Amino acid sequence: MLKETLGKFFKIDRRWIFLLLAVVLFVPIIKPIGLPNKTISRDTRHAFDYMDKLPAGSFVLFSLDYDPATRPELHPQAVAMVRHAFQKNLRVGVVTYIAGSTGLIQQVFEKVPAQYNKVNGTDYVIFPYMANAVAVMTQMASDFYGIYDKDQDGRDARTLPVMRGIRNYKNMGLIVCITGTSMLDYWVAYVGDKFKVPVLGGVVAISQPGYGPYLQTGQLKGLVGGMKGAAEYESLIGQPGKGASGIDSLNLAHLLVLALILTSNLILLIIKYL
Amino acid sequence: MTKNKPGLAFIFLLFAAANAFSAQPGGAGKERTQTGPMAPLRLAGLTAMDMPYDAGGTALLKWDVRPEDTPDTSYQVYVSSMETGGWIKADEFPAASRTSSEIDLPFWAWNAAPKEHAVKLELNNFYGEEQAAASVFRFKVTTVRDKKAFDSQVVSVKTAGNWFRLDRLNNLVLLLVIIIVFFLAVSHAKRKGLFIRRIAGLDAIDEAIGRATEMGKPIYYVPGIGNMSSISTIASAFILGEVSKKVAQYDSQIKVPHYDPIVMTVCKEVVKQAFLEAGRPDSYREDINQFISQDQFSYAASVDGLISREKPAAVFFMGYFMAESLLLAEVGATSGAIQIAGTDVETQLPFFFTACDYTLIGEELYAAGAYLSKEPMLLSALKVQDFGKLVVMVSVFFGIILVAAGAKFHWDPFVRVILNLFKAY
Amino acid sequence: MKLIKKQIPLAIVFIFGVLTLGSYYVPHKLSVDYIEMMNKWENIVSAFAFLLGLVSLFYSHCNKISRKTDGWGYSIFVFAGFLAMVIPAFLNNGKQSSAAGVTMLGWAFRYVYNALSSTMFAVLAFYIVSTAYRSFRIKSAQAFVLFAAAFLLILGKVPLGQIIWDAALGWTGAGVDQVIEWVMSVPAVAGKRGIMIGISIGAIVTSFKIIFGIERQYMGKD
Amino acid sequence: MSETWMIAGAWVAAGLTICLFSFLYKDNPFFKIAEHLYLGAGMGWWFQVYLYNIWKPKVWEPLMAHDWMVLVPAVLGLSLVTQFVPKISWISRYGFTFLMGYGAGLAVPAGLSTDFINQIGGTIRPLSMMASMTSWAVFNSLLVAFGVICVLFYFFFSVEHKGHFKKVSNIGIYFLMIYFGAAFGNTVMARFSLLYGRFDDLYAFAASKYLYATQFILAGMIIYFAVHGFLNRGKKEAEAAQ
Repeated sequence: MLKETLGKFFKIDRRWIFLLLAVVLFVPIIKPIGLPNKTISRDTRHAFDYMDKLPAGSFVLFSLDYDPATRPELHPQAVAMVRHAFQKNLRVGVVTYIAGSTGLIQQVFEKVPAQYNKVNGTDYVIFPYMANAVAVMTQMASDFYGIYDKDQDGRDARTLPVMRGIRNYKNMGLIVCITGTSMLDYWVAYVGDKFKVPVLGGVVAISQPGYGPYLQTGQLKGLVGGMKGAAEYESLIGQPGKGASGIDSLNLAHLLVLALILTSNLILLIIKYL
Repeated sequence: MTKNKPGLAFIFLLFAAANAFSAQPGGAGKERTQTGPMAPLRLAGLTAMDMPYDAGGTALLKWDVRPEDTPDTSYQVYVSSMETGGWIKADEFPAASRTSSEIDLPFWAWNAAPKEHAVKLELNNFYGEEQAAASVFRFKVTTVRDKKAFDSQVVSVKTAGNWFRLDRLNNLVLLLVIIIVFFLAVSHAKRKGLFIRRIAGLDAIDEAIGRATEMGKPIYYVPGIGNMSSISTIASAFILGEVSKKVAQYDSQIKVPHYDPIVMTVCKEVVKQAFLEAGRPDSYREDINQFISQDQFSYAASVDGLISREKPAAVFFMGYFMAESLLLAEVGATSGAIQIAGTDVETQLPFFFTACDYTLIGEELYAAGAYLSKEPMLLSALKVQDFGKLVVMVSVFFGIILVAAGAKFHWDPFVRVILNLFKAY
Repeated sequence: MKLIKKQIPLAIVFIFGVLTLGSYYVPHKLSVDYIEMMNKWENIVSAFAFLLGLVSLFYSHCNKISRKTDGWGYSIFVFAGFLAMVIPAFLNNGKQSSAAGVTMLGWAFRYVYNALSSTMFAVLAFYIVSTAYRSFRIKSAQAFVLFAAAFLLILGKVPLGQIIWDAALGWTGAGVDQVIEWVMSVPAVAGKRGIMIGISIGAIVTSFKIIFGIERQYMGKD
Repeated sequence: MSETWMIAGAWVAAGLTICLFSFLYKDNPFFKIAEHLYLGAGMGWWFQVYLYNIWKPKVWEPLMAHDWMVLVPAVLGLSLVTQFVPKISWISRYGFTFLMGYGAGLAVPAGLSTDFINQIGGTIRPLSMMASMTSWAVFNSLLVAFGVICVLFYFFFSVEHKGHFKKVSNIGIYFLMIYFGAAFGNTVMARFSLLYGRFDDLYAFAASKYLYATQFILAGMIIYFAVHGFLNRGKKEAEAAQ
């Protein structure tokens, strides 16, 4: 009798599993549970510390190169790091080399600056999309304005208060590249190494392990990886957001998968040996 | 294969010797004594030359390591395109760094002397690409110690594009060896009866087709999203030929949804031919091959729809797949089909492996075509592949022993030779 | 006729194959320029190959509509979808955003194409769970290894899993991320590398067959 | 882009998303509509990408500037289209052979360097640090090398896998299993993140700003399935009664 019921459970209609997963992922979006996330990985901590120690007024160049496909993981990272920069009164410049990310950058700067009373042009600036990243990166080493003479709204970049004293990489405190592509490798290889500018990275969870060597050698000062990294960074700046609710969802969903795998094996055992 | 090793090493050594000879500074670096108010500090052996093995536009500066290279000393390298003045600071580094051994080139193409500074200067960082390749550049090295700077003599060079990447010699030699083996194997291809081991999973093909015939349901053959130049697609077309031959014999139905129009035209021919060979040209229909879409996920959505509506008895996924692998395989599994997959995309293999009944892993897909058709040309190609794998296994085995021994007993040059041999430049 | 139907095409394969192959070993500017030009050409030729697909798609769905086969009504939506992307593209000259903000094309991309493709991609999350439920059953020693590796990776990726690991196996002194790193960088690398090397040899041999005109299935029958 | 367009966008996006997801429950007309729309939209998207990124800037504009070189690839490309006319379809071989030759020529040296020489090098290089390695690190490096050899042997087709050979190739399978399992587990998180992203969008569209797009569409879908299920049950019962 038990075996029969279990046998049925074994071949359970997959749609129940789908429903469970949907619920588990959706609920934390409406109501973040705040599951414990005590561990903060070393690389996120380093990234946070590096930005935290920059003197106020330093110029941070954000290269936000992610498109809607990697948005769930990278957008919360971008929001958290931009927030942190504003908290520390750093000047923020944004560039991008992925056409699809312009809309997402817009979304970041629709809300965040207002919370910190930051003004476009005075405290931050967004530059238009450029193709051919490597060429642009190399060019910026000698003259930033040779490439970016105007900001996204068509204002003369040289006269913007936020750009005061910025001519090339030497005048920048930090470069942050958040991407799901190999753009971060370019920043490290063509800019960080060559012109001795510190580089921080934000990447998707899958590509995170690949950056181990760069971190070891200090070519990357810190790395934020995946939704987990975003959640960690949010908790470091004391502003839980999409990263935190995302990691709640992921926590539960992963647990669900594990529970399912274990149940199916348990049933298998019972049917076989009892 | 082990016998070949000393031979190879010998060739490398020959080249190394020839190169060491040709890499002499020669007339490239003309030294000039500068006449000025400050007598320059002579750097012994300072030469400027064209960086070898490149497209031009990069210069190489060398000078001897000096006893004065203390940690608090640093060098600055200046470049100019003008007859006088116009100096641009190109590089700066501590005096105890940047020796020849830091330049990443193999032993047969580069003499890595630790007693010599070597600095690569990419001139197109400072000048336009055209100018960097065409004009004569002058260089000087400034030694900075205790905030005092001493200029060196000035040297000059015009860079040039080179004609051979000697550093890729190992690659070229390997290429030639494989070509020779390839032609040996192909010219012996007519010899019958080349042995191939049984490939599990292929027997399942018959079983799947048989089942489809019994149930009177169609078979789906999904060739993936590769184009005709991807190997997995070529292999898939061969397997499709064999599968459709059997389908024609059993008088079953087959459907092939396509992503790439070129693959579709090829597959049309393949299926038509198979039906002809099976003696059933009358059963061939033009709509066996069907074009779906050239957009990855809309292809997946549409094939999913087809599979879930028609509930085929068997589904084959053979070819090049990306993220849609699981989208397709899971729907096939739900609709109750026997699924046989094969792909050489290693990131997608885990999903096929878990969701399908049988999976041809990587190379097995290539071998499957040969195994099924027993065509001599395919079989002999498989032999070349086996030869290649043998080379790898033997190289790894002996490489690891030699390197470990070399490192243990500190035969550094020996270790370097082996590591250089197995490095792509 | 045989010359232009067969031999010249085979000569084209051979010449372009050998030139492209050779350019890898020649650093000279000429070779760099050659590769750049070929790259551009290849782009252009494959753009035309896309037309083949487009015509095939239209042909098959026109056929369905004109023959009124089962579900022919849905085929109309194929054309609707096509126009929904192409008309805005014409109107906006292929630009997704302008000084005034998002254009019609940008709108169509964001709310139609992107909504569809990312949803299809996201469906994978459901399937990955049901596949896991079905396939990670320990029926043999090999299946156990598969199960263990997957279980470990799934567990260790999220903070809650790390807490569970610490509670259950913390006494071993090895953190779950260390174990994962070991798995990913030692045994998994061996497995992956083996597959990759095998595949690359296969690719090289097949490429030779193409260059030397032995493999010519793609040319179709005479 | 005005407010109305934003709201319309939210309704369209939420609608299409839910229609595609409905396939998870079962095949239905809404999914079929979304599926066919997607077919068209996908091809439409790529059509305009090719048009504005290749045909216009790389073929049309150079031609207008009298750069006749682009005629070569353009003609090669056009030759492909002869596929549709069986009599002259051999012309398309010129285009195919160019693509194949170039692709094959690129693949060979790249495959040799990245997947062949570098992989061998990567396997043996760690041991060059032998003198300063811990015994654990030495063990790991040897394990990788051993695993690579076993896996390669699994793919060795020239000998029958019997006896000792069988053992070696079996060990190879274990390494493959670990890789498959680990790769599978490693991807789970990325896929969940994607789904989370879709849900997050749906949640955003559920706001009053978007006139509760998600709720209305979801409710409509549920009502459809309920009614459809109810009617079908009615039908089935009627059939059973006969």
